[in-house]
Amino acid sequence: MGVAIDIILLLFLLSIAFAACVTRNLFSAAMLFGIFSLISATLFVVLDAVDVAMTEAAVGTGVSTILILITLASTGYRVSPRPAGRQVLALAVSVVLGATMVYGTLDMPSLGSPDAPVHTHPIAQYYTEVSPVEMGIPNMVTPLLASYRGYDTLGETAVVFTAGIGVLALIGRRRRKDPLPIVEEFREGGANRHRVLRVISKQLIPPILLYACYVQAHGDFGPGGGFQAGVIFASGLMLFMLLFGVEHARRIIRPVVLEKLIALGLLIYGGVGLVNILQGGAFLDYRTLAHDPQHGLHYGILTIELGVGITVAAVITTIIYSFASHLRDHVMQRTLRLRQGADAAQTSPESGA
Amino acid sequence: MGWLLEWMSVEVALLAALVSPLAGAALVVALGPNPNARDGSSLVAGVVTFLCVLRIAMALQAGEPVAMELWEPTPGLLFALEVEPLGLLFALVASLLWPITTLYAIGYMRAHHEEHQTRFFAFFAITISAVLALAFSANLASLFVCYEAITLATFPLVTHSNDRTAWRAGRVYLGILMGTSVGLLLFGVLGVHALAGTTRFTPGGVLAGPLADGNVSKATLGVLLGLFVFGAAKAAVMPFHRWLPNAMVAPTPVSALLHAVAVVKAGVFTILKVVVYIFGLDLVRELHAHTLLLYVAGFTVVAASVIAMHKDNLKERLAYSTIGQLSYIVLGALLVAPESVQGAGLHIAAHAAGKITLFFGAGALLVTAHKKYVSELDGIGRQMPITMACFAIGSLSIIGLPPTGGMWSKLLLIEGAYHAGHGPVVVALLISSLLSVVYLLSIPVRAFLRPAPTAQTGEHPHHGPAPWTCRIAMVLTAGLSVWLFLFPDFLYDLVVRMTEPTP
Amino acid sequence: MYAATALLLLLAMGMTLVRALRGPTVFDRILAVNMFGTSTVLMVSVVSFMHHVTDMTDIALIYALLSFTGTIAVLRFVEIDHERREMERAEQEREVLP
Amino acid sequence: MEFLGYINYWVFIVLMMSGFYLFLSARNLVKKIIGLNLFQTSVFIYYISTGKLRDGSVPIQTEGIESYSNPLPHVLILTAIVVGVASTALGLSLILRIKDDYGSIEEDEIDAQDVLS
Amino acid sequence: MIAEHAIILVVVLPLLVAPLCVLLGRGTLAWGAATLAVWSSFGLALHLLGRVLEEGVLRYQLGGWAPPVGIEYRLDLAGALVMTIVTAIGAVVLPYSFASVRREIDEHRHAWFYACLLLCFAGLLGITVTGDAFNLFVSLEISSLATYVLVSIGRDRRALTAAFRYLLLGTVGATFYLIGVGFLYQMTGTLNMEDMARILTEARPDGLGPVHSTKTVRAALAFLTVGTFLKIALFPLHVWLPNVYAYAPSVVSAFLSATATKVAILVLLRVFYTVDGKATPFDALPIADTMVPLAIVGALVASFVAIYQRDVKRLLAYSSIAQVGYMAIGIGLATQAGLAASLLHMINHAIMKGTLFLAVGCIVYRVGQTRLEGLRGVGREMPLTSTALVLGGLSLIGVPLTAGFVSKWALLQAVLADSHWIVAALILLSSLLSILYVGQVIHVLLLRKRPPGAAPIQEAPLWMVLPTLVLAIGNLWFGIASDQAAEVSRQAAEFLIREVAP
Repeated sequence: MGVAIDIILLLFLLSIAFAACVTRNLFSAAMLFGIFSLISATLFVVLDAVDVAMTEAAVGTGVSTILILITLASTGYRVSPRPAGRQVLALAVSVVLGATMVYGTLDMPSLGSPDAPVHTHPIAQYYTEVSPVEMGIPNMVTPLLASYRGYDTLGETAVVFTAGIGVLALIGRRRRKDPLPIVEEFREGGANRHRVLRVISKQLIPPILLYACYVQAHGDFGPGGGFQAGVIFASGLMLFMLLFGVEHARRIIRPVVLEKLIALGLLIYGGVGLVNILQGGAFLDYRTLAHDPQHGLHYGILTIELGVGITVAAVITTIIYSFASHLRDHVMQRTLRLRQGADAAQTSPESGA
Repeated sequence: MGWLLEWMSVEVALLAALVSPLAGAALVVALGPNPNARDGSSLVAGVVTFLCVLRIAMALQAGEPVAMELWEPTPGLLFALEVEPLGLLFALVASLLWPITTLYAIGYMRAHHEEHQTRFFAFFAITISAVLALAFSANLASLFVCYEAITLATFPLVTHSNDRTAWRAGRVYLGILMGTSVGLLLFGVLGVHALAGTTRFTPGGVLAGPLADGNVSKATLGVLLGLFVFGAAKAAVMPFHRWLPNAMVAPTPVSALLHAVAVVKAGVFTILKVVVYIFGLDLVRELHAHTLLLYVAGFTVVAASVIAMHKDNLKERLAYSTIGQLSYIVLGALLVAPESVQGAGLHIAAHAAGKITLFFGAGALLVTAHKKYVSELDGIGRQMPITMACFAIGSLSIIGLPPTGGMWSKLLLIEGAYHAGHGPVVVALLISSLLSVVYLLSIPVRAFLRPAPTAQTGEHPHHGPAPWTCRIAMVLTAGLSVWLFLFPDFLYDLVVRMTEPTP
Repeated sequence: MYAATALLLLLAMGMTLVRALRGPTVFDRILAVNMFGTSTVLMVSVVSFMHHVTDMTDIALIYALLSFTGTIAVLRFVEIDHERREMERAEQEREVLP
Repeated sequence: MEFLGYINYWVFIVLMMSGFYLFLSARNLVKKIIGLNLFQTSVFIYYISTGKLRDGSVPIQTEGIESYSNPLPHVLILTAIVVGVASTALGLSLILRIKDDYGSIEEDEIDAQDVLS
Repeated sequence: MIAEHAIILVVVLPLLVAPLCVLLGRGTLAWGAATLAVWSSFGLALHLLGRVLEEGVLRYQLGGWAPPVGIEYRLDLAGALVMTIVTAIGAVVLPYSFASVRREIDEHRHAWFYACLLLCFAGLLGITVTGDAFNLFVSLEISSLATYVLVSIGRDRRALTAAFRYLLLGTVGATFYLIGVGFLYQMTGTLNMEDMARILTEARPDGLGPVHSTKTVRAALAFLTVGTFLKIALFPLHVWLPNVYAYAPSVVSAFLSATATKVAILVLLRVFYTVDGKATPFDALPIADTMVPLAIVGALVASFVAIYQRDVKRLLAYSSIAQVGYMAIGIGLATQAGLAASLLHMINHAIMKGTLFLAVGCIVYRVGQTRLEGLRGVGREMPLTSTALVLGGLSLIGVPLTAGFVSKWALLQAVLADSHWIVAALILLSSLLSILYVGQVIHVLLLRKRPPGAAPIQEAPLWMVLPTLVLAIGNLWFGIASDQAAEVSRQAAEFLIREVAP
């Protein structure tokens, strides 16, 4: 059955990918990308990767698609036609790439084969058999993520941190003395015209935030962890932003605070590692944190997951705030320009021609 | 005076010969604000350098090996020094003429009111250090490094006057010398290293082995030889000669020492060294390419003389004469008869002494009488008798007439060409000598015999003689030419030892 | 039983996918995507029961939340784009009129 | 069944090719980013496929289950997804700035402006 | 304790000072913190280099987990060498950045700038020291993402498109790397480089020859190689580089040009030698046959294009492509001499490109632009800067007694040792071209006259000139006393090659 689902999902993916290549409309390309992520997340579930599925859903369908949509809202959906020569070249390069990969697959072990080196190598057994006993944590992904390969996760957090700083540096709003003139209709912003939506959605926000905390804490036992929790937390805030406008959201959690939180999360993570060194262990060797090594591991994993959660939540929120503010400024400037144009046209009809 | 030098060990002398010009340069910069002290230190450095070279000469005469390894940055690029007869000859000439030129330059630069004299003397000294290092290089790699260092160190001297023509000349200078050395010479050096596994100068050459082993064809070796002959563009073999006339925009002492003695001789010296110590005379003789190159050099000899005849600008005429004379030496190297190679070595010294005298004369004329062109020199010998007398002696030396040292080298060259069976070369040499009689001797003849253009314009009727330091320098170099005629034995021994390697 | 459910769900997903691909209006696509999200939630739950791993329901929950938030976001940005087009049209009309 | 054992890989290859094709052929910057994301997501699918064990289960220790899929690729892809979204966010914010400064997000129009300046 | 953990502290210190910079918020404080972090990294790197020379490979188990299970840090001589280059350049660039950044970047972005610089620095160091194929990817992405930000943080709008293009191609390169690692992982089941190398030589479970002869591993190598070529900017995958170096802030251009491509080359060496070493990638794939021609064509084309550039920084960027070509030639020869020459050229190129970009940065500080026409005669009024520029330029050409000569000499020798006469001739030809473009810059800066009426220019501030001069003197120092550097690179090459020998 698993195979059948797998194949049908793959067929879905194929049709979406083709459609995405063919479509001339950027909006539908973005939507298709969202569906693509959703289906691949489902595929991950079928392939037993529940943590990845959660992340891909949160990131692919959630963050990436929404970011693309915000971008499109301020850049427009127009696409100029592609020159044929370039398409042929692109096709040729892609075919060469594909041919290399097909060549590569010829000697691969088949999917799920228990004889594959991936499964016969001792570390595979270590992760599935020794780790739960050693760690006392049922979810094997969590200790692997946070301890065995904890340094990769530190790097990952650093990447997220960089992205947050980068987005701030690129489109973060300048702390200018003279803020943009605000058009009155936009002051409230958000979906203020849709009363029902507002009321209903508002009720959903606290459960989302609460759920984020659950995912953060429950990572040891089920799918979840700092990263997923951070994204969910941020999406809760995003819902708020959508309903009440970005200005309001910025007043709830100030961008400056977010900026410091971004740094704080990474510092917590790295700080744990440095504490380990001071305790006489290797960097990120949590066993030094308590007398009982297993307790130490638990403390360490919880703390760094918290660090990851803080950084990710702060970064994603910052990114979405920045994008939304940028879009808002863009729309507002445009409106102002148009109004001035209209005024000018009314006062002096000759200038319009 | 040997005892005076005995206390210094040879190694120290070798290093001191390289370091003392640099130290002189540093002193010059340090004493820059005080012209007398500055110029004095420059002179002292020159004398010290010469004494060091003398000490090395004594050691070599006594049969001591003089060699040392300095350092090896990467495998194959060994900086090492080793003194052999030819290098010693070149070093002797350069280091002897340096203090003399300095003496001359002091008078010239002051009389000419040149700016940036400190810079001038400093780079001059650096160049000399590089020249000596080149002369003492134990292998092609370090020779190449010194070769490039000379190019760079002389660049500020060529562009000294800092005007448009100077910079244009500087560009040609750097372009040709750098281009050929990086594009051709370096390739040749690397080729030798790849073929022979070493670039060490070895009596008898290092390339005969690979040829015998069949690792390399004669044609390839011929190409390699061509890379060296054209790559060492300081030798100004046509068609890479254009930098030399251009470089004449530099102050005359530069033209005198560097573009008649040190720099250009570095080029021919490289070719000689390569022919003798890398290829080996026997090997070159077997290469067909050497005949071809021989004719290129022969053409250069004649063509340069013809062009020189048509130049009215005195320094340019001398420059073309230099081009021709340099090709004599290249010819001598490529004829590969022992006599011709000896003659080539000797001609390095003889031409140096002669040509520097001529340039001194030209400079003295410029600075005292403000005359640049040959056609303006009628009757000037009466006002500047010493200058013009020295000029005449220098001319004789270049032509190859007694009582000057040039005679011996030319004789050897012609003899070598005859023995090697290259009749046309003999003819070329003779024609060129005849032409040089015309274009060089005509100058003192004009100066002494023709009447002065009696005050038609009234410009500078009585400018008097050249500055005294200039006159001393000229007399010294002219004397050197004569001394080389009278006592050539010392140098002759050296060049003979070059072609007959001591076992 | 689960298998039959899963197959039917896949069928439903396929149908919504066709709508999402063909459009023709933006709102068709948005609706299709939303619908697709709902099917996915069900799909994940079914798979979860097939594997006897109840933890997967967490994922289903997240899909549901994100699907909701995402739909609102999409609509919001479509609205902004719509407003902008209105403005552009107004601008063009004004340019044409005089 | 042997054929089915490879289908994941081959479909992943076709997906990747289409993503890469979209990336190369598109001249709209946003579309390039979408193509790049498709490309990366396909690679993630490949990775997860390698970790799958036939008859294996979700790598969460449960009573009565003996064999689990290999969790290592999951961890790698978690990291890779995060890296992917980070570069997407950066890319999109660059696009916003480009739109502000150039007034266009079509590659050739931007190039034309750069040549003029 | 510090000695024991030096290998991790060297990376983690800058990584953690980066968030600290953001917390500090103010530009000056962030600068101070960054400088301290980079300098201590430099000190640690020197210490590590010394220890690697003495003790051989250094290892560190992150999290206290033994290697194939956990991530291992493993520093060999090649890694230590590149690490020293990166930290040294960082240590020189940071004092310089204080004034330059103030001039070129908006005030409120300073703390972010330093944070990103530190992250880029830490990422690059992480690559040099890691022994885990996937961890290398993570470090690569840290440095790349930080680089995209650094490039686009200035005020030039063209930097935005440059950074965007870099982002696209960089991500493709990293994804290719990821695919390659995935293939290797599938065939070996491990991510540790040494473990991979060991398993690759083992017989396959189905008894069909060793693992490295499988098609999958070959495809993996192809992907790893192409992905890394993108990062190295080897011709024809260099298209992202010129604009990135040309329009980034001066400090960033200097830092990146001196370090980023070097580290990418180290990644290539890791792929060829550390991971696939025993399987000798040069036999399995036509790497030498493609790499050497590509590199030499790249060197020629890039030098040629550089001559026609009218912007100094773009000109230098193209010259970087050419120089990368030289390094690639050395690697493509697959001999010890070639490898040693490449490593040596890596050191020297870092020094000379660093000098040149820093000197250009000094000029930008005073003049505000880099178009050649606008720089006529500027050098005359900035004597110290132009001294550095001339020294760097001579080194770039490969004039004797400068660093550039020594490595070019070593490279030519390695090329000729294999009797590639044509390659040697082409290298010399591209050196000749470099005389033209360097000469052009020097000519415009020093020999042309300032346009009449131009405002007088001062020398750049001391804190910018001093680091520039330090690097410029490095050019001479490594040209004259280069035996140590040459010895280290020779040993590093020997070590890498010895790993290949079974």
